[in-house]
Amino acid sequence: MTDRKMADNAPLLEVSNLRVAFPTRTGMAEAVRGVSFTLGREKLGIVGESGSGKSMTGRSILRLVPQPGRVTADRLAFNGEDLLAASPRRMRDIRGRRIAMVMQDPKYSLNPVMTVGRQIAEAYRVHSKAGAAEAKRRALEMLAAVRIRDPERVYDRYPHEVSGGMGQRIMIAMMLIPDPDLLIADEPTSALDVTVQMQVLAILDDLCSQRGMGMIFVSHDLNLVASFCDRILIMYAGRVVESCRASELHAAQHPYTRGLLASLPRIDEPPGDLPVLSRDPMWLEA
Amino acid sequence: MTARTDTPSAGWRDWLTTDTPQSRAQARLGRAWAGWTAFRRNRLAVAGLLIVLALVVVAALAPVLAPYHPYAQDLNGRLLPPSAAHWLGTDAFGRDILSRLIHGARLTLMIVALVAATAPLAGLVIGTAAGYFGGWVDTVLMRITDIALAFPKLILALAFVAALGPGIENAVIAIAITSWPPYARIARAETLTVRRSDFISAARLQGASSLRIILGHIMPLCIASLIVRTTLDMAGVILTAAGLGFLGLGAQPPLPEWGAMIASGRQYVLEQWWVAAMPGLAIFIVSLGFNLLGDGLRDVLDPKGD
Amino acid sequence: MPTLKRGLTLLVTVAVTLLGLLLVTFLIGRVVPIDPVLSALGDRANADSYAQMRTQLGLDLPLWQQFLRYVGDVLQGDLGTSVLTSRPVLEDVLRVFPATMELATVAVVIGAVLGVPAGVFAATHRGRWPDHAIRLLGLIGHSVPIFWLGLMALLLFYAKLDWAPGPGRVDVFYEGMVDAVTGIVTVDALLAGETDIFWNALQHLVLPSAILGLYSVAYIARMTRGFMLDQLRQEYITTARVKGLSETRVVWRHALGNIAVPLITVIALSYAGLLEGSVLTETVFAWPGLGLYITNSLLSADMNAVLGGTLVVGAVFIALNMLSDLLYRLLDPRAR
Amino acid sequence: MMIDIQNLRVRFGQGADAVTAVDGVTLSVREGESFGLVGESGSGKSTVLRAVSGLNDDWTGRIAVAGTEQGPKRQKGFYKLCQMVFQDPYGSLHPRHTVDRILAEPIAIHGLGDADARIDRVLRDVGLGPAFRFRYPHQLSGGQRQRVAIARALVLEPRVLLLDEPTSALDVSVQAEILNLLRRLRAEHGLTLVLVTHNLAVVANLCDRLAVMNRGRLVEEMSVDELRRGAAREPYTLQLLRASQGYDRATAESFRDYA
Repeated sequence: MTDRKMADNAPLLEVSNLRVAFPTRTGMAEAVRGVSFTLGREKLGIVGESGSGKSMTGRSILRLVPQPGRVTADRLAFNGEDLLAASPRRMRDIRGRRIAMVMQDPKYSLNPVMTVGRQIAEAYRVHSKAGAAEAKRRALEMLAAVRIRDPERVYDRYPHEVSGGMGQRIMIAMMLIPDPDLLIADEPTSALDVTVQMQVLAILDDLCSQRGMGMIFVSHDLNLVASFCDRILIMYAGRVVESCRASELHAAQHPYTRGLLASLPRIDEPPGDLPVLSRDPMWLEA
Repeated sequence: MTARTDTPSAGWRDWLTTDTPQSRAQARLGRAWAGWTAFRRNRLAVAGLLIVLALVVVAALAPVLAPYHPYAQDLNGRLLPPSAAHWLGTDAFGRDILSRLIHGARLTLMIVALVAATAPLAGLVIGTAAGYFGGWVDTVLMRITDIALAFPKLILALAFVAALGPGIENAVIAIAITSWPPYARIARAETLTVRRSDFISAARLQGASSLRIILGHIMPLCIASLIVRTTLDMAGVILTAAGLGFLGLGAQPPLPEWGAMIASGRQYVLEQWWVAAMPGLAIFIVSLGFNLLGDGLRDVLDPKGD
Repeated sequence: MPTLKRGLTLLVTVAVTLLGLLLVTFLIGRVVPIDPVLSALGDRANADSYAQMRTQLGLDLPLWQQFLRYVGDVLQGDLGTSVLTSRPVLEDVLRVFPATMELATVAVVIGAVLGVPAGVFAATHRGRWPDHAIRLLGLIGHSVPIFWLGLMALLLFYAKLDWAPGPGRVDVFYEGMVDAVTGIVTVDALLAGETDIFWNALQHLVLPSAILGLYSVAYIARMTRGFMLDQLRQEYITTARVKGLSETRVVWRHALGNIAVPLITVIALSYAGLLEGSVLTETVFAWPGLGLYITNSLLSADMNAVLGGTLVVGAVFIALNMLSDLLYRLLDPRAR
Repeated sequence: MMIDIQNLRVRFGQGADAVTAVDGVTLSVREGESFGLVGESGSGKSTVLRAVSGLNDDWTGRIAVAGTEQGPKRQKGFYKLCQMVFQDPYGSLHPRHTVDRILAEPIAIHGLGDADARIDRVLRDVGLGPAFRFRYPHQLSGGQRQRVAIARALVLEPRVLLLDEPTSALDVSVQAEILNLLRRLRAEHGLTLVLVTHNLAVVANLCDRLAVMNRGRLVEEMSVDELRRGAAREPYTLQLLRASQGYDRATAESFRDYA
């Protein structure tokens, strides 16, 4: 904990000119085209439509881009350490222990044939020398920390036996148990109902601020990101077209961001045609 | 003008690969072309296709290609090793092994064609009906399929042949009767995955009849995996037919069936190895051809895998 | 309650399947162009004794009653008498069956021990040369006529190189020297303390079981690869990697844990397939098992023996299917 | 009344495992109205729609469409009256059929002549030119696919369009296009719309009236004006409203489960 506090003013993550490319029959296709940002101990939202490269940006930080994708960057550093140069062994140390990730749908992101308790305990044991009893104790504590009422009972459940909301809490417990510094949340609430969504976000919010974690929150939902995060990057076609403070999103400058905001229907507005986004080829370059 | 001289090929390629086809035929051909381009990149699959095509050509032109008559005996030239006159040697009756193999290709192709034309079709009808209608139709049809599937295929084929009498026709019947159940299973599984999909619901909401949905919507989606499975299975059919021939229950002498030829060479195998080895090689190559072809087709038609 | 209900469903399923098997063997027995009366009496029967025998065999009854009689007989263990050996078919089958089991068991062990790792390896190296090599080897394994391969192996390893013993379960010299306790010669030899015979029997076992196992390796490797590729695409695999698990643990613990159940089914099915594949292998290697028994009976038109053998193999098939179904329900948390 | 539903009940499964998906729902939709059915997953909103459409034939109660009482099995003519658009444009088009075939099929089933002209007209109607006619679904974007799905529903010239989360699988910019299209088509063809969604903002944009469902029951009905004013009476509706206004730490604390 003390190291962490000391490093508080240094950036947690530095990304400069990040590119992710996939070979196709006609050459390399770039999913991420030169993304740069730095992240402190804050909640950074990455917003964009499908195919904008937002998820791929999150995954490339953990070097989990599926084969045969290629990740390059001028700089991709976590706490000053070059992630692209890290050995696979070092990368495994970093994964989970320092950087964790929560994905969209717990139905798919939990191992269906292992009890949730063992999956959480496993996450703890990879990064510590703890014995089985200690790991179980910690896992039960963690389940309580994500506000699961009866941890003992849930511990022995299989993923198909829990609801979506509870599954996502379990996922959060599993990812936060090694006490990472950075959490990448990739559409963590998109598969959930709105009320459950809010409850899960509240848990994420509390745990992050308690532990002083940084968070990258990847989502397609502008309103949600604006209300949940501190800062926002807006991605279009593999690039960051605009970045702003969440509270100032309504004053966004880029026509793409403005177009997206305008095309959202609102409860408090009378029915009528919504402005349609017309895409400018220039945005691909900007 | 010069720029146009080399465009005809580029022209029809563009026509095939366009994203905006102008007619039904163009859309369909474009689709076939895309499949062929994907298939062509798998060299082993192309090799398989060539082997299967070669089998067809050899079978069609057997009398022209074979240097000797398949039944022509030469008792002075018995069990000759491979030579310029007899490329693959001669058998115990002095018959040219190459010529017999070439004529045997007709039998192999006939068996393959007959089984391929019956068993998958039966399986497709049974499987899609069971999967689409569900309920008791599914229970009854799948019970029957499971029973048939629980039988040892080869041994049941043996029992059938024993009952019907040895011979190539009965071997084909026995193989066809024992090989439909896996197709029914596959077709049913495919049907179940698409039955609840929205496009089937949409078709029902158009007022489409069950027959129209099964024939027009479900079967086309089952056919890809059935073609793959059938092609792969043809290797097994060839091996089973050869096995029956080997046991003396398939094609009867003097028919140049490859399995039976191995059986007749068996007693000489330690001295005149080629008599048994050559037909075995022929079986192996042709089965491998079907396997390679099926494996390549799977990549194109059914990328999900097994 | 649901467990009991499912158990009952399974029992009914098995019963119906067995009945179906019996119906098929029964019908095959009826269409055979051999007159069972004549084959019981010999050719010189007069009309009276013919009619008497017909009644005795129940052939004057309606077909469905004949079938019930047949089912009753089978349930009592009466599979008829073999014309060839003049012994009850069941006795014959029980005597030869252990030899087939020995062969198939060793083959399936070979298949699983080599096939599963090969399949996993191919899947984790998808699209690279180990994958292509394993895939090609698998296709080759599926393309070779097993009886021909047996012949060629005998030619090479026995006749030319003299590395392997010839056909049979033991050298002629040792035949009949140990009492058949289990009917499995290697085990019997060990039980009798005859290490020489054990080694000899083991040597005899190597070639046929390796050839039979080749087919099973190809099949198991292919299925394992397919299952594995499906799993490696899943999001929970990403989760396991995010946790910082080693690739070994991701593959062998998480992914393999999810395919264990279908894999067991595949191995059970391939075991069943090997029992049947033994028909041809046994013929080539003069292996006195059920396969050889059935083919010999076939060639002498001994229908009782053929159908009895078919019935036994079919019953073992059904038992294996049921077993893998049970295992599936026991092992997969989602099926409980 | 275009649609009149009385005491609709749908149960799935049998015996002890049975779940009541829809529990005594009564509602009606006037001709030409656009009606929203709102709820979270498992609320039974889609199940109501499937019962009305004829896709689910295992229900009790009374369903009348255009004054005609409907049984579990529908007459062929019903489908000319009432069509449906599904949520996922990737799953609702047959992957091996061209747009042409998808649109030609309903024409063939109902024996309407003049297929070419009808297909051209309906494609133009949904804002796709004739260039799209011979494409396969994989050659189309999500929004284009949803337009094709809408075209398929319109080709029979129905009076009622049932919409099952028609925009929730689409990006917001495409959602706006589809909502605008639906509004225009409704006006041009005098359609009655029933929209099932979890998104209150979409309802506010497209509908006149709405009903909120929770756990198979109808919680309350109101006009979209009332919704806009936040004039909901039931605590469940109020919670849903608050939840759709973005994240707020304090509000999240107050949420509770409604059974």
